[in-house]
Amino acid sequence: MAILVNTETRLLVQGITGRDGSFHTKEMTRYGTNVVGGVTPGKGGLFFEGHDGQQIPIFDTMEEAVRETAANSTVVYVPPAFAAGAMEEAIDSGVGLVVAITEGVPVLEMSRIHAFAKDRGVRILGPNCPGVISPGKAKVGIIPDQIVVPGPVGVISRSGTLTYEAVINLTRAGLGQTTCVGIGGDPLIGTSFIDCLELFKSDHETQVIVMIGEIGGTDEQEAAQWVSQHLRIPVVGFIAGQTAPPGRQMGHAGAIISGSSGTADEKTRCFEENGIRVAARPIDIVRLVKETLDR
Amino acid sequence: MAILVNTETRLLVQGITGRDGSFHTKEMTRYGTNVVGGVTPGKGGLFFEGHDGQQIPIFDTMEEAVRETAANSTVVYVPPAFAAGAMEEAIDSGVGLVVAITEGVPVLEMSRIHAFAKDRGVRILGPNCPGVISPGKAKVGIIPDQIVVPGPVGVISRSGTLTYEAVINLTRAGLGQTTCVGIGGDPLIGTSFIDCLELFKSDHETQVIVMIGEIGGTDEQEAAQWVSQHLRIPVVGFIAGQTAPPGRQMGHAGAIISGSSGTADEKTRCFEENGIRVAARPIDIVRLVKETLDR
Amino acid sequence: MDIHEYQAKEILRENGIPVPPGEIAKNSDQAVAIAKNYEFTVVVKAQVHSGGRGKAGGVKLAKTQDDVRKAADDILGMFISGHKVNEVLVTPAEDIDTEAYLGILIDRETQSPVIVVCAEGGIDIEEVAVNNPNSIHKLSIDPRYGLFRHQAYGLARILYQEKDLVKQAVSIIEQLYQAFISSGASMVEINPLISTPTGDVKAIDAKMSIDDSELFKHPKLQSYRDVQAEPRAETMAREAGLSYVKLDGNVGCCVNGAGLAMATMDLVKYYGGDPANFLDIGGSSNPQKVVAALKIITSDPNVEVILFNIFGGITRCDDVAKGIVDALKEIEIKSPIIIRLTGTNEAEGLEILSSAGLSAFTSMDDVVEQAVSETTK
Amino acid sequence: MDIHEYQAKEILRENGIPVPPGEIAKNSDQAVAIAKNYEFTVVVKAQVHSGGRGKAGGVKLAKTQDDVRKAADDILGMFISGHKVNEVLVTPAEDIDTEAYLGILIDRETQSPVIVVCAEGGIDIEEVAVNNPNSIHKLSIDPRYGLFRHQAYGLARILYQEKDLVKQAVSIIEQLYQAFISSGASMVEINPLISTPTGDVKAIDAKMSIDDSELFKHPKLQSYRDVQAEPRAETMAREAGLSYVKLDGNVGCCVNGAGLAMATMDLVKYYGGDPANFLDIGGSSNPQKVVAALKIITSDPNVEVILFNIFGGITRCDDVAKGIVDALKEIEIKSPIIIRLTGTNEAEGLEILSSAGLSAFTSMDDVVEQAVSETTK
Repeated sequence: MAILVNTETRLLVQGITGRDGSFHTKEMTRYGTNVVGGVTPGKGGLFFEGHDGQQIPIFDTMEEAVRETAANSTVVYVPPAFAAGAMEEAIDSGVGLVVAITEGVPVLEMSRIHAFAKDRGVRILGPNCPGVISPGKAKVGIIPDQIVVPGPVGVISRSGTLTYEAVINLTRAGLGQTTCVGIGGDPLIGTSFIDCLELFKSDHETQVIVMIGEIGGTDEQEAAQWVSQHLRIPVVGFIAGQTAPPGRQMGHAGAIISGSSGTADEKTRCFEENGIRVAARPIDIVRLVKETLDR
Repeated sequence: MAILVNTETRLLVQGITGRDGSFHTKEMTRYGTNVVGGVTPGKGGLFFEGHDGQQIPIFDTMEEAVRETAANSTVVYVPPAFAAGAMEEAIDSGVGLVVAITEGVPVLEMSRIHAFAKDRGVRILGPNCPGVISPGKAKVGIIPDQIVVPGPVGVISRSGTLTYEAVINLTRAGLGQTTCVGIGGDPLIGTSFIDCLELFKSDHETQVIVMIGEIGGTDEQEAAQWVSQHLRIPVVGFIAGQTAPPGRQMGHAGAIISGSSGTADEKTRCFEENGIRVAARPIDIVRLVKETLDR
Repeated sequence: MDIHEYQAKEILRENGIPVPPGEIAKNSDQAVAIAKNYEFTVVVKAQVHSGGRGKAGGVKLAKTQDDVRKAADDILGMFISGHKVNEVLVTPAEDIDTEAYLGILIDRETQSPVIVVCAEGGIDIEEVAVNNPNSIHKLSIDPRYGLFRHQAYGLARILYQEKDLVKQAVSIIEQLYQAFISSGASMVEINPLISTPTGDVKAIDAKMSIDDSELFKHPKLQSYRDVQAEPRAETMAREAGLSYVKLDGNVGCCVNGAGLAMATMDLVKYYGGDPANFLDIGGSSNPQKVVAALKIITSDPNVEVILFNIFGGITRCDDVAKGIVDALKEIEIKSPIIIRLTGTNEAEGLEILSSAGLSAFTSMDDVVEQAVSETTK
Repeated sequence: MDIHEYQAKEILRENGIPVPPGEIAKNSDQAVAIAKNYEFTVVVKAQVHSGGRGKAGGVKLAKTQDDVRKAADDILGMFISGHKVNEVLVTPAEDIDTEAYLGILIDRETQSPVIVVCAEGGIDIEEVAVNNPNSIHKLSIDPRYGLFRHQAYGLARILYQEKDLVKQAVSIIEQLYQAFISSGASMVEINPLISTPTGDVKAIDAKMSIDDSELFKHPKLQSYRDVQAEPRAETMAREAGLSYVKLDGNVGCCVNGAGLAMATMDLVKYYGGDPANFLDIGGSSNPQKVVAALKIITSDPNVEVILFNIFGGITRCDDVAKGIVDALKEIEIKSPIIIRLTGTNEAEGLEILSSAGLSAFTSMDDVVEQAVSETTK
């Protein structure tokens, strides 16, 4: 099993002919993800060549694409000025999962889009996220697939490369993953830590979860409380940003300490109070996962 | 039993100090309706004198009024320019039923308000309606209570005085009512014929329903189909506007024949095709109701 | 409230929609003067609140100044579906490649604005709806979110294939939605929306109705009301706060409540008569409203009998009775007045009537039957 | 992007909110000239992106022209929380009856704008939040509907009892919400919102931040950026498309990805070092970005060692390696460069480095430990 994406995933790529979209569509098809179509307004009727000469039909609109391909998921690679419109179109099209890679979507637009997605019962992952990979099944987004292998660890993270760092260490130690999810570094994201924890809760193959947080907001704190109340699967944590100064945005739009709230110390303490062991260094995640699995 | 309002109704009056609001609050309290408070911004803390010296507290906001009185219903008498705001406030306040008497609320505003009410699970009756009366239990709105008596007939109508005409004939013939509902003459109303039919369906005291429609729209046609598919209680119908010319608005904002659609002939035919006997004159409603009850 | 083509075009223009230039003339001299500003051919178009202007001869092409003068003389003063033409719009003729239809109205079922597009334009959309319903596409707009860009794009692609035309149509659809919302419209349509051989998309004809309940917010739109084009009785009714629609019969009707007023007309017909009008004096009547109502009813020369059907609720019977008595003092009424008065303050009302030598029925059927019997048929 | 008080006030003014007049001076002559237009007393206020201006001596009352000159001379050029004051706002002093707080920000939990009001204003709202949390009222606004009138009224009544003040506050709350949305703000606050003895409600001080992602829509707001007030390295970083935050340590960090960059800083600390900066070269790096990053890092005189931690994904290791080699040709770098390079095109990257006589680690812990060991501590 796995969460969010698997062999049933029928994926569309919004912005398939763009620089990022075309590169990663090739990568996703190479990994075996079932990319059933792409959307670029004005290029409907053409085909995109995926891995090994696979011909992927391009559509002008999401509506046509979903009608013709019975897609159930989409990934958005379009530039920030058009990403909000692409997400709205995706939500309106009938797919159940919208993975938004784009960084720099205005927060006020995301506020309306998240409300729209909730109205329609559509899940958004991101924006400003690396996507999700279920090793051996499907990859949606930009997570390098060379660093993952199937196994019992679920990974949830707000960042991209830090996740890769954690995952490659797990993989090298022989600890494969059910699914690795990057939930995104923006202040308003569609799928929270708790949402992912709930999904992992019903995934019988996931035996331990790694939760990688960072400064800013209270998503980690709420997740920690949820873990202690609702989850039997053990969780190992890591928080980035111990050395970040307050009031400054650390790259991610959401990574900012406001007043005394959202510090790494607060989050670490909250993890520990709720039974989540916290790694001091990324490399220590491996040891904690191993110890947990050995128990 | 009864629908929409009864002895459990705890009513607020929005615009209680206005000309219409004050007059009808006196009338409603005289009839025994449980008016628990009124709302007029800027007059909070004062009291309104209802029937027989009853002191009704006035509040500045619906939020306070609901908090202090545990009201479950409200009736809106405020002028058209402020009625939309009053309905929004009502929907946001936690009451379950909003009866909107005001005529002349902009249709575009009602479009948003109906969406808001659906989001919050609040029922709006109206706008531009005479309200609802459950004889012997409660009266909310402006229907003259002298013309009703308790009994087995449910009445649903798009108009005001035509309803009174029908009801007084029933009462004179000894045919009392469970509840009489005026759903309103506007094109966009919160509670449709079907909504009322569904409520009557679960009301074990209602043995026959009188449905009084008029030209414009297709609410009557949909109701007729619903009756034949879902309702065992017999229905007697009347349609006003046989002589109305197409394309002209007949008083009610919603009473207009557009193209070939919404004529009285079409509605009458649709009633009859779905087993609803249609009275040629208002007075004939009585005979049809009697025959139905006698069967 | 319906507004004229040139007024609707003004609103479209303000919202950025490409509309050819044009000005209004009230006589042929003005029309010629306006036409001089444009390259010929120009079009002279009757400005009336009615469809079918073309078929009625209210739209003429003019290739010369003489043509313009003749067209204006022909059209001004003519009647189209009972509406007198007081003004013509003079506007350059356009080269047309394709004609489409684009409209927005309020849909009762979805309780939302609905955008309607059809690649066949320039003809009556109601006819298309009958003959080729599948060519008409409707999209309901969620009032909580407004029109999304992808929705405008999807609609534009129904109208056009060519990328540049689609792009223009997307803007026009978004601008028309904006015009609809910001004007408090109940209906707007562009028919035809044309594309030209040079690849421009433009609105060549436009119709718009404003929700009467929105007018208080829009003083400028209020000034768009064409009182001259409106029957005098309807102007009087509106100013008195009454709902009035003139019909062709001889039984003048004065009723409180729209539903009861329609049912009264129907009952006149049932008893073999013919209603002269719909008239609703509204809920909170006062004697002056009744006086105004009687003035309006009696201004119709066809009226042979005046029928009151009053069911007092908010309306008080004594107010109505007082209004009738006052009116009889103010205006000379030759037709018999047949009255039904029941409900709130019925006794007081009957007392007032009888002091003035009048009487009243209490049953609706009785009063209507009596009124019909007073007519010559 | 933070904007200055006077810029925020300009936006409030455009949205109809009452704001006292005021102009900007860059020297004391200008300040005196401006002050002559107002009745004394006036206020001279430092314009810097920092709170606590009052406590730092950046806000002074002036009763005479000499006072103004002295105040401007004192304030211009001073540093407040590390920000140099280049401009002062000269504005009339107001008689104050009450002071309140009114702000809007984006709430992560409800994913909506939240309006915050507090009847205690004029002081640090964070302090109030700690000392008297119950006095702070928050209301989440559903982005689908925007701010309802009754919500504005409910908030206004928390601030004022008197009917006329409530009415003014309702307008100001609605206008502030409008300003927030139409400017693409992430935060706006009026503190204090005052009422005067003559019964007027006014915004006396204002703060506003614009969402960087909205700036492309608002060319006017882009021009509000105060490059002079910004450390030169941050301007360079922004222009090169990099995220950079200067810190106080001596280990210069260059990382791809914000999370990994923070984790790298933390690991420097873990191994006993002190990071000199946060720097994220972003996802789609090209060699030129790496060159720019090295220029920025080396512009900090505290830097003793430069640490690269690159995990190739979208970022390709060969691009980064090429950037490092290019930079070494362009600029003179005295500090040792310690590199970790792994992931996409790792082999190619290592090849480029070794051709230039450089080497790289593959483990994050190794590289950080090595970098820290190169510093003097």
